[in-house]
Amino acid sequence: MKEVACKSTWPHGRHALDSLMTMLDQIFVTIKQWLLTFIPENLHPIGSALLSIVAIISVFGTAFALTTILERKGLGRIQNRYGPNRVGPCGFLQPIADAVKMLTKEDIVPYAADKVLHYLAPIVLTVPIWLAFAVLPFGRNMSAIDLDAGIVFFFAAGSASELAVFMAGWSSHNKYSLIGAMRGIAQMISYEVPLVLSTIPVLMLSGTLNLNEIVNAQSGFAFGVGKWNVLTPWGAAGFLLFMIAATAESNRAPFDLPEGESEIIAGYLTEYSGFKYALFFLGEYLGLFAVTGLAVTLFLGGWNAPLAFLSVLPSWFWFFAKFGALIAVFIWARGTVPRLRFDQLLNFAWKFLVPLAVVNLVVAGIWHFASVSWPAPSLSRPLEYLETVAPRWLACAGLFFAAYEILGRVLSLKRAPRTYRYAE
Amino acid sequence: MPNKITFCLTAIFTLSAAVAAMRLRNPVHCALSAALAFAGLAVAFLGLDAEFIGFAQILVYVGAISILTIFTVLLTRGSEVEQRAAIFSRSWITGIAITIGVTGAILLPVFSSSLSFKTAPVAASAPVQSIGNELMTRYLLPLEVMGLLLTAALVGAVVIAMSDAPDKKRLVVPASVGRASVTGFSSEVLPAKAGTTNQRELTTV
Amino acid sequence: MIAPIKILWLIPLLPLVAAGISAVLPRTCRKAAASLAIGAMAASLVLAVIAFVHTLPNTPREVLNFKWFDLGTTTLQLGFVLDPLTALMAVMVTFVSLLIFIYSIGYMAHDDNFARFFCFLSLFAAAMLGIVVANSLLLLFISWELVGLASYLLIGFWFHKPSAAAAAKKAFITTRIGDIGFFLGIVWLYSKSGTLLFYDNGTGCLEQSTLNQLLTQTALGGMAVSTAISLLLFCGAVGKSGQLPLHVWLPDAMEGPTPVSALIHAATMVAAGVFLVARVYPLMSTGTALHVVTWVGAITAVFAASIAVAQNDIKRILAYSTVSQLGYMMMGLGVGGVSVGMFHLITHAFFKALLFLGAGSVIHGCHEEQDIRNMGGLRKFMPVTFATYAVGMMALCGVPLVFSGFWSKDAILYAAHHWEPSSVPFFLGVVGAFLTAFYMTRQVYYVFFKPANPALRHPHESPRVMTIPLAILAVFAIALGAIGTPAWPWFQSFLGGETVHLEFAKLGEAMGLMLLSTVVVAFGIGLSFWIYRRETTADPLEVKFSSVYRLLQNKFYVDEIYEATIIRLNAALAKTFAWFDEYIWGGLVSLVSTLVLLISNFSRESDEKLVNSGFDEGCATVRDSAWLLSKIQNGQIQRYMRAIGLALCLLVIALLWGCS
Amino acid sequence: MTPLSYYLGLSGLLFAVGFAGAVTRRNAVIVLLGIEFMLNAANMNFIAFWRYGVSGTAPTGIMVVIFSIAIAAAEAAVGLALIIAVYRHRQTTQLEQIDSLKG
Repeated sequence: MKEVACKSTWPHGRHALDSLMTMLDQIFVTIKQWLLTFIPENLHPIGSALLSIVAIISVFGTAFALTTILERKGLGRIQNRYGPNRVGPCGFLQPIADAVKMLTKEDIVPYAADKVLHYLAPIVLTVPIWLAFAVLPFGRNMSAIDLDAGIVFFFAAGSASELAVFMAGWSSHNKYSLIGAMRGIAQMISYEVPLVLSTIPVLMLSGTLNLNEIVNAQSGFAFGVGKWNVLTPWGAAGFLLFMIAATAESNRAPFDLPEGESEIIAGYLTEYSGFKYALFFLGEYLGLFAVTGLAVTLFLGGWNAPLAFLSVLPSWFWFFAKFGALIAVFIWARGTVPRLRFDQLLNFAWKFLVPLAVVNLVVAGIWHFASVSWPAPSLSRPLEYLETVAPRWLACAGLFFAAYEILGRVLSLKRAPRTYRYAE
Repeated sequence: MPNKITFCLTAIFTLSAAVAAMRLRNPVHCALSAALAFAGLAVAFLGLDAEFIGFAQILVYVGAISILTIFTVLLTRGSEVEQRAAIFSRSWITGIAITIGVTGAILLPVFSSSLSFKTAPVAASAPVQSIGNELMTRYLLPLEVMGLLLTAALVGAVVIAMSDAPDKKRLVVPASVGRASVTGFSSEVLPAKAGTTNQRELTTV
Repeated sequence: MIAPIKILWLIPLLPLVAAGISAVLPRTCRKAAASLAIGAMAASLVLAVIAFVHTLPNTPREVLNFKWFDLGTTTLQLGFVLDPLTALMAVMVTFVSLLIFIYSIGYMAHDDNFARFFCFLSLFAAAMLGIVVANSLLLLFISWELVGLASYLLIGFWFHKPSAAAAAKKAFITTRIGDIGFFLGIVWLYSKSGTLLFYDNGTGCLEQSTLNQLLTQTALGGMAVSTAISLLLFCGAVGKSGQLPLHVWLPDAMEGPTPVSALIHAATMVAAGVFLVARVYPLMSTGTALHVVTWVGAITAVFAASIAVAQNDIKRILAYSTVSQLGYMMMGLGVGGVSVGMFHLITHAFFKALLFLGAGSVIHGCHEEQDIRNMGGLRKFMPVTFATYAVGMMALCGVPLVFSGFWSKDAILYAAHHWEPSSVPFFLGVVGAFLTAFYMTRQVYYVFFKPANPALRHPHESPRVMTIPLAILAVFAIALGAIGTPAWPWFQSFLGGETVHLEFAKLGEAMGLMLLSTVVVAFGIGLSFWIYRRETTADPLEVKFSSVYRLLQNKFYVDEIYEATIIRLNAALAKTFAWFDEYIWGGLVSLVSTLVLLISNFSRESDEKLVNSGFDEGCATVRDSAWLLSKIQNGQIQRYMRAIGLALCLLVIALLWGCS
Repeated sequence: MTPLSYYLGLSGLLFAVGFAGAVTRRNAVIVLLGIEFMLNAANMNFIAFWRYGVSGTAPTGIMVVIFSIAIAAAEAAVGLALIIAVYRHRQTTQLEQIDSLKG
């Protein structure tokens, strides 16, 4: 992964431990530099790109395999059963067995299908998703490309998946596939709006679209706690909105209607099998990973350590720790929350998330102007710092919470609380 | 030289996708090839150092307009393939003739001008920061007008496309697809139901 | 740390926002409305306390002025001021309001319009706080009128009761009469001084340069302009604070819910008039306007106290007592300056709020019974209410040493005793003190001591949410006296901006007067107990002095006099004008309209017969030619497009040809 | 370095393709697509002229294209909504059958 000039913010070592940790922190960058010395100078850009691609594909491919097994085991625990435990130690080689099964299965294409599109759909889904990883900063000086409009690139790369879903559903020439695809597209379009809107406060407050700079804006510590966006009222609200919209964007429970097994068999995947099915599976997980990585970058401080004294650990460790924690949250939610009905799903997006995200924009604006008008004094005077920051905090949080209350009440208007009747 | 090669590849890709979009007989295929053409154009924009526009092009055209087009095709039963018989009609021939005229009218001035063999200045870039600054200062009024226009278009599109019977509560896009299938179901289910009720009536009589 | 003056505007704004939000809440959001109002009030209280603490070490007066809008070359400025007077009032208003809000949860628990009530209460508190923090007569006037509006809404809260609706109207119109004077005063002041800001770095209308300028000019009759303006401003205070002759609305305002009576008509709103006089005191004290204030206050004190002796409605007695006490405050301002009047205002606010809330508790416990003759023996049924009510009663009567009312009333009497121009106000004050003790004892005896009325079914103690505010207020009714004793006049010196010393010698100076007032109070209470000790249904005074009693019971027939003179005159005038409107002006209008109708008829005839036929011919020709043109438009959109393409080709060819 | 004429040629050809589609196809949706191509060709010109123009720093052409893309989005939304509305009334999207405005 490429170094972004040498503007490391690491405090250069006073102790041997510090320099060791610096080395550990930059180990991947160093390895890449070293590898590049083996190829001629004029091929460096291509070589660098190839190395980044190989690294990303191997890391996230492994993460995919690991996540499938962990998800199955986690769901099993939640549902009070064991989950896969036969292949390998504790069943941890299950992904390999799965892969072998998927690759050796017969690839069936329906007679009435639009053959070309049916073939292209899984590719169109999987390939652009890989692109999205290119702009994510995985650690200090570790992002494949340092784009000025990084986040726009990210969303642009993600927008191809809707077309892929449509291609899969329509080309299968199957009623369930088409319904699943239509559901999927409607859901993705609807939730793309809150997803993007909830990121805008971050862009507003850090004044850049560059993901590396967004992470830099979150570096530093106040009272020993990282200055993450999620620790501000607009950031916390935006994070929640983002996570909800991200769940829906990646078609995961409780928003997994496009593939709702109990209703439409498997949605747009109905007519797929074998390797193509595996590709779809991979594409969906990669989408989840990408959006999770973005959440970490935008709200959870990217590769910054949570507490000041923990910043001795390497930056990439922190990125992947947060990443793993968020993935765990997704698995947990999948095992816990029941599926929505479709009209509820769309109402929730348009009547609740979108207005709330707009309110959050206003909140972020107020926060910005408050911090410009009443700048916080230095941290060395904690009481005065609290005195100026607390009112701003309360006002912003209060505004968002009021909007949340009102919108929530409006959304559940004319709905009596659910009553249950039991057999007597 | 590599620049030219990249450009030519992009151009050929874009143009062939565009021709396909205009000539394929199945409208769904047309829309998908159009998406390809739009993506190719975005690559051309990137080649012109217009990073932001390239990504915005993909976001808007591939991510939104193509999808919208496909939805419309499906909602209007447009996915039925056009019959070939009508292609070489009189209007088609006049259309193509006029198109050739228009092409000539555009390309003739382009290639006859001395300006067109100019090469680009070395340093030209529009960082996102400067685009943002311009939008908030010099182009503030257009931006506001654009916001108004988009809002009006949003409301207008919803109002136009809304069903005529507002008492039937249903969603604009996906539910109508769902409804088509539901009516399909009910047409199969209904006769059986009618049969059973008739039987019951007969027995009571 | 943000300076308190910078956040002063938040004090009125928070309740205003709460009112705004609860105005749009649905009626069922009772908890939300109440918690919103109380939360906003509590936040205001915190801010007020911060401001108060800030002013404690005699910090100089701070102002924050800002431009409202430009009108041609004149700039209208509004502003906020932070001085001891503001801080004190703000704390008092927010604190009493908070307690009353809490109390209202219990009192209004069964009302359908609970949310609306809290919306109005918040609006009222916001307006009142606006008066308190204003540094501009204009801002003060705006808030003043908002207070009037809020009180109108709250008095008429149970608008389905005709008497409540009438009382609301009466209150609104009566205070408006005073406000006309107030407004004229503002306009005059603005035209003379060119500013409505109180304090503005030496150029405000209460500062020396402006006052000197006002003093040198004379209005009609040789009166200084400043005196005339002061008197006009005092008109407003008379209306709002229920002074003679505009006191008539205050007793009727008791038709509103009892927390409203406590909040508006005892503790805060009626104090607005007194506060106004205190605020513009520098202007008032330049001329002889204070004499008028003193006399009006003194006469009102005795007048209202004597009416209270013969009333039977528990809240009405308190209402007249309020009028009387307001008279005291005015007298205190007139004879002794800001600190004397304000001290009584503060102490009175607490014990009168206590009495009203106690009365509310009694009414609540007796199932909406308000006539004291129908009560009795409640001492046993409502011990907490009785204890707190007794504290309030003794504070109001001025029972010596322990209770706050004693010290504040004594300060007024002391000042009146030393007033140069006349000694009559002092004697009026003493008579008032005696009457106060008398009627309060009568009321307490009737309500709590007399044998229980068998018609009264199951009187009960009020819920905790109502009794706790009572207890808190009772504590303050006692404790507040300690800060303004002659020996340690902290309060007075705080308002004056001086430091305070403990001097017991001062106590000796006032000793004679204190003894006198103690005797008077003791006499009043004793006499009252002696008269009412017998258990008769009829009032002994009514039997003995029936004509005087009837005169008092009918409030000196003031309402009737107004009815016979002003209102009847008004009605007659209105009738005359209505007649003029209907016959003279109406006749003219219908004459003109008939003429216009005639002309237009003629015009229509000529149009139809002459002009139209010519047009029809022309139109037919145009239509025929248009039919030919319309053939080009065949609705085939792609043909249009082809035409455009062709046109483009032709254009380019023409251009190239032209260039070469 | 690619000369300006390459980009102008691409844009001209794209315009021509879009125009041909808009003039010859019967399906309203595809006509709309053709119009989108024409718009895109114009965008291409703007960007090319900006890139090859005198002032490489002021993002003038980019601004126009940003607004143009926004307008295109609005146009597509309203146009497709109109097609749906027309389809609902006349059960067709064939343009030659939609001619109620003929004189």
